[in-house]
Formats: sequence, structure tokens, C-alpha cells
Amino acid sequence: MKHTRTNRAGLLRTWAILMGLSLATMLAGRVNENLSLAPLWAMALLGVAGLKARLILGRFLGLRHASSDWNSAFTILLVILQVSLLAAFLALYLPVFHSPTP
Amino acid sequence: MQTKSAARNIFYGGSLFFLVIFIGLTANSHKYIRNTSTNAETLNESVVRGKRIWERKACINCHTILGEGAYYAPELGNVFVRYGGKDDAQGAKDAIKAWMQAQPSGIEGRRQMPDFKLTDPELEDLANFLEWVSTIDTQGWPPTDAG
Amino acid sequence: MQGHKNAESWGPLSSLPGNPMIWILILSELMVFGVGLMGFVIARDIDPVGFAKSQDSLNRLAGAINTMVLITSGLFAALAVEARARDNVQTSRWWLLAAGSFGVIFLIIKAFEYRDKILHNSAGLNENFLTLYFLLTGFHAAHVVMGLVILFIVGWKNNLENIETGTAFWHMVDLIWVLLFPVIYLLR
Amino acid sequence: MKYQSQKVAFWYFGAAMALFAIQVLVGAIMGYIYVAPNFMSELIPFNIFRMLHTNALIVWLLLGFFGAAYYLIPEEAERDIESPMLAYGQLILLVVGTLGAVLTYVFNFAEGNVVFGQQGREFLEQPLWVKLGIIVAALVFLYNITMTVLKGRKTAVSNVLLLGLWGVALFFLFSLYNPGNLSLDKMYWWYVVHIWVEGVWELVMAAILAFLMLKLTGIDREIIEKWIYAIVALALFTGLLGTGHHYYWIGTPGYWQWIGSVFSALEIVPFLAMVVFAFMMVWKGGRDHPNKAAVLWALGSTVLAFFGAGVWGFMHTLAPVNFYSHGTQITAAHGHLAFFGAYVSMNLAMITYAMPYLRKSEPYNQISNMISFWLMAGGMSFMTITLTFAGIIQTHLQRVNGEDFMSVQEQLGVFYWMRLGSGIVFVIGALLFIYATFGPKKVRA
Repeated sequence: MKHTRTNRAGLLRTWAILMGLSLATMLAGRVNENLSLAPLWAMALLGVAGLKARLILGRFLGLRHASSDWNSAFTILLVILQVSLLAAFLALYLPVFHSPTP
Repeated sequence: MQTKSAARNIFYGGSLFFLVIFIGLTANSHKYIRNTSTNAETLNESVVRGKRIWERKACINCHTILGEGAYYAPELGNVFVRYGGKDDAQGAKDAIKAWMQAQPSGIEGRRQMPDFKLTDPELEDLANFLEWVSTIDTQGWPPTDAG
Repeated sequence: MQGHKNAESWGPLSSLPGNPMIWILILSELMVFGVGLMGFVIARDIDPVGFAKSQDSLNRLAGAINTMVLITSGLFAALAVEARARDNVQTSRWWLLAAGSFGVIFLIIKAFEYRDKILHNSAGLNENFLTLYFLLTGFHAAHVVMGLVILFIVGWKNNLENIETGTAFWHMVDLIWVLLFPVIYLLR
Repeated sequence: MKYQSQKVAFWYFGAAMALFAIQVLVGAIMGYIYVAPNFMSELIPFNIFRMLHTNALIVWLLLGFFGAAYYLIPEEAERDIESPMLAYGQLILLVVGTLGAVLTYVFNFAEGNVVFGQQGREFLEQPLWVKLGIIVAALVFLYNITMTVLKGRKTAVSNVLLLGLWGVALFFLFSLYNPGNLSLDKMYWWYVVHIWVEGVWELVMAAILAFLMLKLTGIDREIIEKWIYAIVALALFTGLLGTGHHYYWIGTPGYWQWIGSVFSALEIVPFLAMVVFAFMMVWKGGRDHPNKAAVLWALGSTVLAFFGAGVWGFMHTLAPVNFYSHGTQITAAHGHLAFFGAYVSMNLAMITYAMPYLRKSEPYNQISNMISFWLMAGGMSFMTITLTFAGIIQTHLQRVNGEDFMSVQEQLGVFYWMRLGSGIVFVIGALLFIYATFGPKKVRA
């Protein structure tokens, strides 16, 4: 176990980026409108979420002070998660699902 | 030493956290069983007596009920349904009683059910119990009437 | 005893900041919520129309605001560690209080959302959706409550390791929400 | 053996092994009844044998746990047991209760009696007076052990062990609650059964494993104790909500299908952690402990538990799979390997380790002990595989095609013959084990 040394400016910068990403998602998604996302938008949405999660891990949780193995491990984990979610989301576009909807 | 006591605290705290959630969910399920998935009105004394007979004859150590038990003899959670009780309740109950009374079959090479020497009222209670069990909302289980 | 096994040796986990147990927890939680979210998206594949309709009945704005509440709360938690690392105990306590207060705000918004959902508009919605919505966000909210308790404890037993470990839990709750929110509220 | 009072464990292990012998012999009879159903059917029906088989298992595992605690707590706390007399009294109480239960099941002399009649909920058939006796015995035990620990050195091993055993006693209280509503009955029944075997027993198992690793490998206590917390944390974090995998089809709400699937799927993780932990410790420890059989049992236990509880549990724990497999021979397959791997083997590991010290003999009766390991592990693995195949076929014919239960069973005869064969191998292994540990002392040449 080890302790991390962070500085305030860095934390504030991380916070600003996270807030910026959240606001951007909110505006781009026009939060209160009921629109279907095209595959590209879904990919962007999940990508941004993964990125935010990675930022929280690296900056707030101090993962970037750990070994590079751990850093890649968590990156891979998040990528696997978001890609699987995306794949499951896009599965609807497969012809199997193009049966007549009720 | 530091990290170990922290490890211990995380273990205690985390376990307590999950225990509280678990108890909360069971409390919710308790209410659900009472009000939604089982029928309190038909759960009369005869059904409860039937359940006690089911227990003291250790039926569960051959049969299963709602899938739990000994896998040696058929599932009885839906035996009432299997005997056609949805259309003819009395017929199904009579058939269950007749089956009980015909045991053991004594057929060579066939699994044997003991003769439990139940009286007529006891048979009635047991059949009522099995009828009540078949009305539990089990999320659609079992997949076929074979149990 | 042979070898020089130092007391801090957790094997590969040693190089992680904060208590290694918290990282085991973070990994497990990522798995639990990851599997839960997968279940959600797959259940959506079965009834996309019902899911879209159900999702439209959620208050997306409340969810988005809550994202920012938690992110800000995370900043405060991180500042608490930073203050404590400079041996500034009192400041770190203030930051923890700030982080906790934002956690409470999160829960209040959540409570309004739940009340809305339970009282008014659950009829005719996809049952899988509702179950998963309540399970995933409810389980997350339970973590927020737990996090508040932890923040209180580490504010009280105020040392650097405790604060690092306690805020790590808090960040994890934040992290989970960041992954949860878009999938449940936005993906459609 | 460093403390005189550890000797108590000898009698606990002896009683446990006597019941173990009964359990496996009854098991073999049941295996025979499966292929020759008329055997003894008028004299002692199958359901009586089943009660003996499962109850003997539960009681002997508990006796083993108690014995293990009485053996390892003095070494951990660095003092004698608070009261050896109480420990012997507790054993007598348990033996009397066990005999009482056996007589009640076989002769059924007090049927329907609230206090003396058997209470036929699976695994909890003990008459009320026996249940109360078990609770008293547990209280005596907890008092005895807790006092020993409180007055002595406190270690993570004794901490976890104590918590596990307190949990065993606490959750057993739910066995006294038996409502007339079958769904409620089942929901709280699992409070005992699941939270025992997939919760607090895992704590006991992990504590015993940690103790054995301490003794057998010479790895630093610091390292072992941190791992033990990580393992038991994973066990309870997944195991408590993992109870949900029993709440799919018994009248409980549908959300349990999600909770049960997710959390019980992760129940494999602590078992994997135990395998990794045990092998790492043995590999890194490098100390060549003379009791090779104990090392074999400890390592074997983690691996068999991983497969039996972990892999075989995972196979049918997801709700959509369980919908079809629930209550078939697949459950039987899983149950057998899980119990054997996790709890039987860990108990036998402890007995293998402790007996030479308790009997003041060198631990060199090992060849037969190690052979017994391979006989039991091999027999049980083969049994698991045959039952799995039987279960898969049963699931298909009965749950998908909807064929009648008995006609399906008749098509599974060949698997039941193979199961009987593997069961007999297991019985031979079990008897050999008892001979190896309790038989004539072997002195170093």
C-alpha cells in the first residue's frame, strides 16, 4: 500500500473536465427529449462514460500512481465493459431482431 | 498492523452492509408472499395440518416440492395440476388419495413408496395442502407439468 | 520463518493507493454492476419498444444533475485527502463534510425520483425495466448511504490511510454512477 | 500439541469419523436402492436413509469444526481452553442428541409429538429437543471458545473462526420458525441452509485453511491474515445476496432472479481465491513439512471446492438455466462435490494434520492416507460426472419434453449403476482414511 500525493490544481482540472463532459453529454443528448440514439451516438455516449470512469479511477482514486500493469488492467476492464454494453445495444440492429414488432 | 485492521474493518462493514440489504429484501419478500404470491384466504387449518403431515412423514426425503427435496420421487408442488386439478379439483384430490392408499405397489424394480397408513381426514388434509401449494405464484416454474 | 516478508506485502495489490481491500471491493463492484448493466441491455433487446417507453418516463434531468452532484462531491473527497496529506486535519474534515452533504443532496433528488416512479407512472411499463431500474439504482443508492457512514467514520478517526480508504469507497460510488446513468437513463 | 486441553479435539474427531463412516455406508445403501428399489423398502424406506445420510453429514461436519476449533484456538490464543470439562460435556450432549435423532428417524416412535417427533423439513428433521440440545451445545461451545480467545492472544484466524461459529449458532435459530405458509417456510429455511453452507461455514473453512497454511508452510502470519480477510470478505459479499439463487421459484418476488444470478455467479470468486492463496502459500513457503498428507488434503480441498461449489454451482445458478435444471440430478451432482470438496476435505485435512500430535505419534502413516485422498476424490469426481450427465438428460426429457418423472428415471439406470460403483470406491477410501488416522500407530523406523 502506498500513499498518493495530489495537488489541488490537478484535482480541480479533473473536476472541470468531468463536469464539461457531463454537460456536453447532456446538451448533445438534449436530455429531456425522447430520441433514439443512432449507433454512433450510442458509441459516443458509452465512450464518454468509460472515459469519465477512467478519469475518476486515475485522478480521484489515484490509480495513476500505481504500476502501469494495474493501469492497463483497469483500462482493459472498462473497455471490455463498455464494448460489451455497446455490442449488446447494437445487437438490436441484427437481422434476427427484425421480426415484426407488436 | 494498520492495513490488517483496516482489512478487518472493511470485512465487517461490508458484510454488515450486505446483511442489511439482504434482510431488507427478505422483509419485502415476506410482504410479497403474504399479499401477492400466496393465497392467505385459502390457507386454512386443513392445509396447515396437511403441511404438518407432509413434514412428519418426511415426504421431502424422497419427493421434491417447488424443486427442493430429494429427487428420488416426483415433484409435488404441481402434482395437483398434473392430476387435472385445474379442471376437476375433486377428481384430482380423489386420485391423489387413491394413489396414496395403493402404496406400496410392490412391483419389482420399481421405486417403492411406503404405506403411511393415513386416515381419511389426514388424506384430505394432505390433498388440501397439495392443492394449496399448486396455487403459489412460482414465476412460472416448473416449465412442464411433469414437474 | 524464512524470507523477509514485509508486513505490507499484499503481493501485486501492494502497489495500489489506499488499502488493498478497497481495491478488491472496487473490482468486485465493477463486476457486479457490470453484469447487472449487461443484463439490463440484454433485457432491452427483448423488448426495445417497452424499454424506450419506460425509459422516457424517467426524469433524465434529475439523473444528469445527480451525476454532477456526485462528481463535485468526489472533488471534495479528493480535496479532503489532499488536505490531510498536508496534515491539515480540520480542513480535511470540512471537505469530508462538504462531500457528505452533496451525497445527501444526491439521495434527496433520488428520493423524489423514486416517489414519482412509485406513486405515479409505473403502470404499463416494462416489468424487467422497472425491476432493473430499482435494483441497480437502489443498490447504488445503498452504497451512497454506506459511503456517508464511511465518510463520517473516517472524519472521526481521522488519519491519512483511513481517509484515503474511505474516500476511495466514495469515488467508487461516483464511478459506478457515471457508468450506470447513461445506460439506464440515456441509451435508447 | 502444545496445550494439554487440545486433547479434547481427539474425541470430537473420533465422534466425527464414526458418523462419517455411518454417513458413507448409508450413502452406499441409497446408491444401491437407486438401482434395486425394492431393497429394504418395507423395513427402512428411502426417506429414512436420506435423513440419516444428510443429518450424519451435517452433524459430523459440525463436530469436526468444533474439534478443529478446540485444537487450533489454544495455539492461536496461546493458552489452554477455558474449560475442558465443558468441552467434554458439550460433546456428550451432541452425541446424545445425535443418537436421539437417529433412533427417532429409524423407529419413528414419537410421530407428531411437538417435542420428540421428527420435524420433516429437509436437513432440519431433528426433533425439537435435539434442536434445543444443539443450541445449548453451541452456547456452551461459544462461551468456552470466546472466553479462551478473549483472555488470550487475538488473531485474525481465531477472529474469523469465531465469527463463523457465532453465525452458525445464530442462523440455526431460524430452524425453530416453521410457518404454515410453505413459501415463507422455504424462505427462512434457506436462512439456515444457505447462509450456513455458502456463508458462515466458508468463514470456518477459510480459518482452518489459514491455520493449516500457517503451520504447514511457514509463511508469515501477517501475509496469511490479510489474505484471510480478503477471502472471507469476498465470501460474504457474494454469499449473502447469493441466497437469492434459492428464491427464484418458491413464491418470492421476481427481482431475486436478477440478484441471485449476479451475486451467486460471483460466489465462485472466493473459492478461486482460496485455490490461489493455498497454492501460493505452499509454493512460496518452501518449508518441507513432513505431514505431506495434510498438505495434500488442504490443497485438494481448495481445488475440489472450487470445482464442486464454484464451477458446478455456477453451471446452474443463472435463473434462465436454473428454470430448467432446478431440482434435478444436476443439483445432486453439485451438492455432493461441493460438500465433499469444501467441508469434508477441509475437515479431513485438519484431522490429518492434528491426529499425529493428538496421538503423539509421528505423522508417518501417510501412504494409506494419501491413497485414501485419491480414492475419495476420484470416486466423488466420477460420481459428480455421472450425476451431471444423468441430470442433463433428465432436464431435457422432463423439463423440455415434459416426459413423466418415473419414466425418465428409468432411462437413467446406467448412470445410477456407475454412481453406485464410484460410491463404493469412495466408501473404501473413507474407511481407509479412518484406518490411517485412527488405526495402529506407526513409529519411525
